Amino acid sequence: MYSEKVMDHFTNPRNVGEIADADGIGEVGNARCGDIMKLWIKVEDGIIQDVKFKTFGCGAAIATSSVITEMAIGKTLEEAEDITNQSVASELDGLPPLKMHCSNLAADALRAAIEDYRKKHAITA
Amino acid sequence: MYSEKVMDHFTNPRNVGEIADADGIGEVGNARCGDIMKLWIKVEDGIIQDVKFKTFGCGAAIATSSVITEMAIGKTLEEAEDITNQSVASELDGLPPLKMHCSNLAADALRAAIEDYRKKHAITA
Amino acid sequence: MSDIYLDHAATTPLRPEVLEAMLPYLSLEFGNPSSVYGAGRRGHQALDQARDTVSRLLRAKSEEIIFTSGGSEGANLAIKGVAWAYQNKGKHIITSAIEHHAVLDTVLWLKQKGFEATILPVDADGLVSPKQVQAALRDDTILVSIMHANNEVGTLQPISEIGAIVREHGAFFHTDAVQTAGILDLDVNELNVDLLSLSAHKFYGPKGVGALYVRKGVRIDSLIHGGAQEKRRRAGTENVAGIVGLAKAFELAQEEREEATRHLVQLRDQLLEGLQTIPHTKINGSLKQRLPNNVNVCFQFIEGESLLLNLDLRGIAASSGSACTSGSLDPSHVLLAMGLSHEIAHGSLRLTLGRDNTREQVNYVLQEIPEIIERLRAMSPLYHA
Amino acid sequence: MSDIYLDHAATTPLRPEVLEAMLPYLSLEFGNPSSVYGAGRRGHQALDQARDTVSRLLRAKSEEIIFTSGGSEGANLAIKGVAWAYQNKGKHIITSAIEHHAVLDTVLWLKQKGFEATILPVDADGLVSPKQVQAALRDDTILVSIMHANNEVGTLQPISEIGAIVREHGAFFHTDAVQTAGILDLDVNELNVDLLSLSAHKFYGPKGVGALYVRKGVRIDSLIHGGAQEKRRRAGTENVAGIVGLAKAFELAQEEREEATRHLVQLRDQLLEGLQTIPHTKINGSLKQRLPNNVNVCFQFIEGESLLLNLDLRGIAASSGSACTSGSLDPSHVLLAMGLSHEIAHGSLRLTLGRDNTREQVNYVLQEIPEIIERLRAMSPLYHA
Ligand SMILES: Cc1ncc(COP(=O)(O)O)c(C=O)c1O
Ligand SMILES: Cc1ncc(COP(=O)(O)O)c(C=O)c1O
Repeated sequence: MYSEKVMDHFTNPRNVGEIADADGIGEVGNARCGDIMKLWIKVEDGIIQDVKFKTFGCGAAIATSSVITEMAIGKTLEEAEDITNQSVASELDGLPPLKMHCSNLAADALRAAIEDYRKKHAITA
Repeated sequence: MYSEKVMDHFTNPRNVGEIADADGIGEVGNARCGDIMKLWIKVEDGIIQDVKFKTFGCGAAIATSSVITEMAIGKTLEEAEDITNQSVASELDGLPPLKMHCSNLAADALRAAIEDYRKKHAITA
Repeated sequence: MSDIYLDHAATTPLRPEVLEAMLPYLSLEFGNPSSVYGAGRRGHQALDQARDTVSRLLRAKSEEIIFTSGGSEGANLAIKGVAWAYQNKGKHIITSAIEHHAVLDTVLWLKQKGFEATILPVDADGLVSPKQVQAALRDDTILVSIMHANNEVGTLQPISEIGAIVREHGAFFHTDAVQTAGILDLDVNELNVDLLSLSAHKFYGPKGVGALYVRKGVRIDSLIHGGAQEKRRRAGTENVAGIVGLAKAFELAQEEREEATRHLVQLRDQLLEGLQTIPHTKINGSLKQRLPNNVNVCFQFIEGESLLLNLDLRGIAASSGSACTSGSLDPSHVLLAMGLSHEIAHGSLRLTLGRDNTREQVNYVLQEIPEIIERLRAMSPLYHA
Repeated sequence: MSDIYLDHAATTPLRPEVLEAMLPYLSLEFGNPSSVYGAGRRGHQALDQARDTVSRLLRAKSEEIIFTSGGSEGANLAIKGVAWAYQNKGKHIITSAIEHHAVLDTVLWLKQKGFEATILPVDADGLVSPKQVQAALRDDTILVSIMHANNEVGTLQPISEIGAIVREHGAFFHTDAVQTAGILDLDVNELNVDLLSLSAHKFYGPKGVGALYVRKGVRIDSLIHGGAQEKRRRAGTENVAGIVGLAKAFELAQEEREEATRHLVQLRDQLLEGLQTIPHTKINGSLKQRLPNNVNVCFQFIEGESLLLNLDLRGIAASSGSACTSGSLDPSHVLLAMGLSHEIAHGSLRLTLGRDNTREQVNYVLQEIPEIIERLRAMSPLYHA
């Protein structure tokens, strides 16, 4: 069902946890639907220095959360905002069709975190 | 499907043929339904001396025709008239349910032959 | 001579290679394909692979294949499925008088439920005419169902031509290809069909499994409701071993098709020739538009079942359109639709060849049949030599 | 430790003895049971024998058994069959909110077709109340369908009691016994049922074959129309090997039932006890009215599929009512009907035991699960330790 990459990120998720003094926090999904992703980012000079996540959800939800932390670290905010749910799925060598809709929210969570950062730091794009 | 007795009578039918100077002839069924039995009887002193048959029909039709010739020979006309389709089937150790209705006509053929005999010889029962 | 099986249109033996392909799914690989763990995923992969194979052979897409429990379910799902899904568009269905009961009885059932049906006649050769299909199409016609090859007399219908007419009109077209799958090359695009049903046990696969092709964009109502299997179009835990067997058998049949056809045609023509020398004998069904493996004849003055029993006693397995083998009072509705009288239709014999039949077997059969016919005719009150 | 299979409610491995009984019908004995010749007659005999076995085990008559392609077809045939056959008598059907989709979706489909349905709720234990059935019965109620045991939470419904009420009222009663056949002793008279469906692959038989009991005198419309098989109630060339396998598996299950139950109950109770020591854990379903082999728990703050994947990685095959395993957005309709919140229902785990499971396996599982739960909770934004 899942690609090797998905299973790798699912079994060894990167950057699990919280950032105590995060610059931005994003949360998407809800428990009713079975998926919640929460992302913490650390930003310096417009560049994402660190990302951590916590996820309640299925294998795809956990793997997409994990992989987006790797994708985002080192990117500018603008570059990070260009990451789509589709590109997250591609990075994982694809997701099962059913999962494309319901559990592929990591890019949304990242954008929510960046938005939170911008709000807090009053920088407009 | 068929009992051993049915198969015996089907493979070695007794008394196939016609009786040139028959005392009575009975015919039942029709080709439309796929079964025709024709029975010739020879009667002497109210006793059936000989029976011969020709049958167009399935295995059950042929076997019932054959066995009734054996059942009838040596019987009085009254005894022969008492033979029922049911008793013919029993004599053959039974017939498949479907065949009980459509191909179990030998007793009718025998009665038709006896009736024909009585008509020709103007004897009332 | 050991047993000679000449009833391949009824069913075929499972090929050992097919059984071998099935066995893993009848032992260690027993997982439910809907499950997420390893055993389930492997079952799912086996289904995917089987679906790919079947769709490739039919020149279809894999999501256009629904696995069923056989040809009857396939026809029921196709016809009721389209009827219920499109009842708001129209309620008229067209089929032919010589369809298998899986189609005919389904259409008659829908009639009870408020649908309308036109049952097209066939000519003396057993052929449906595309012109008659054209003439029968109405504004409210939603579905036409015409079989690819008839199971009794082996006639091949002009499916591609009929399909073009039906498509032009904007209705859907189903063909019951149970008798052609594994024998002819089936290309759903060349055939111009929207739905096509087949059954594994007719081409050396297992009994109780079939497939229905449904062209993308054609909606069907489920026949078996429940779980989400087969993209919600056919519920029930999948018969994984059976489906794997179906695909394997279909693939083997396609690979060997050309050689098999040559073999079958040769034996068929040998049979046809030999049987025609028996007096009062009639060959049924078009000699041109015909399955390579079908012979169907009527012997006057005798009844089919007693002929079959005699053949069986001599080790020959065959079939008949006799009423007595069907449990009804009427003989084959196919022979009657072709204009044969009841009397003659009762005496029909169907011999259908397969890959293991040999020239020697056909010789033996051609030697036994005339003897049996003679014996039965001598016993028949209808025959006056 | 090698793989541990704890998903016997989903499907079971085919027993080698069952495969052995099937093999002749997957090789030399391939005849079509409708044929008159030897191979066909032997196929027919095999069917007769299987029918006798199944009817004997259910305390039914052999003509009351219809072989199907599985539990889903059985439920569809039972419910649609009675609905269409008795629609002139009434159009009301009663069922419960925790039925398998094969029942629920069938009833919902009939609603679209003009029937009416009452879907009874269940209590927090997952039980249907006979009183509520009584209250729901109407003059035009033709059918009640309540499952014998629920496939997710393993609750046993008071079938016999409900059956008596339904019979008294003059309606028919179907029970989906897919989860109890082969585990409990089924006596159609004690159960007061008119129709009962079961599926072979749930009791170590093959996939794609089932049986439906229909009490003498109860009419049903066919679901699959066509040939005269199964006394005209289910068309299609019979899956002889599958049917033989079903009967063999059912017979073995019955023979070994008492011993198997003891074994299952012991392991089940060991699991229940062990899992209850994990904090924030809820056992689902009545502990008293329960299948001997079912354990169903919810672990708060985690989602079921990720739990299953982790179990799979450690060689444990299990199942969940998680939405993500069903392809819908909502978790198990059964858990929701029992009053659980969406959040909690997403984290459910079903462990269903079988004959080959051991105490050692259960020990291993009880050692692994807490670790996984802890790991996933540490990753969960909902959990605050
Ligand atoms: C309670 C219940 N009913 C019906 C079914 C359907 O059975 P099958 O998958 O054999 O069609 C199942 C199993 O999937 C079940 O657990
Ligand atoms: C033309 C045709 N259609 C449908 C069927 C039904 O197929 P099955 O017996 O696999 O259900 C058959 C064979 O019995 C057939 O010959």
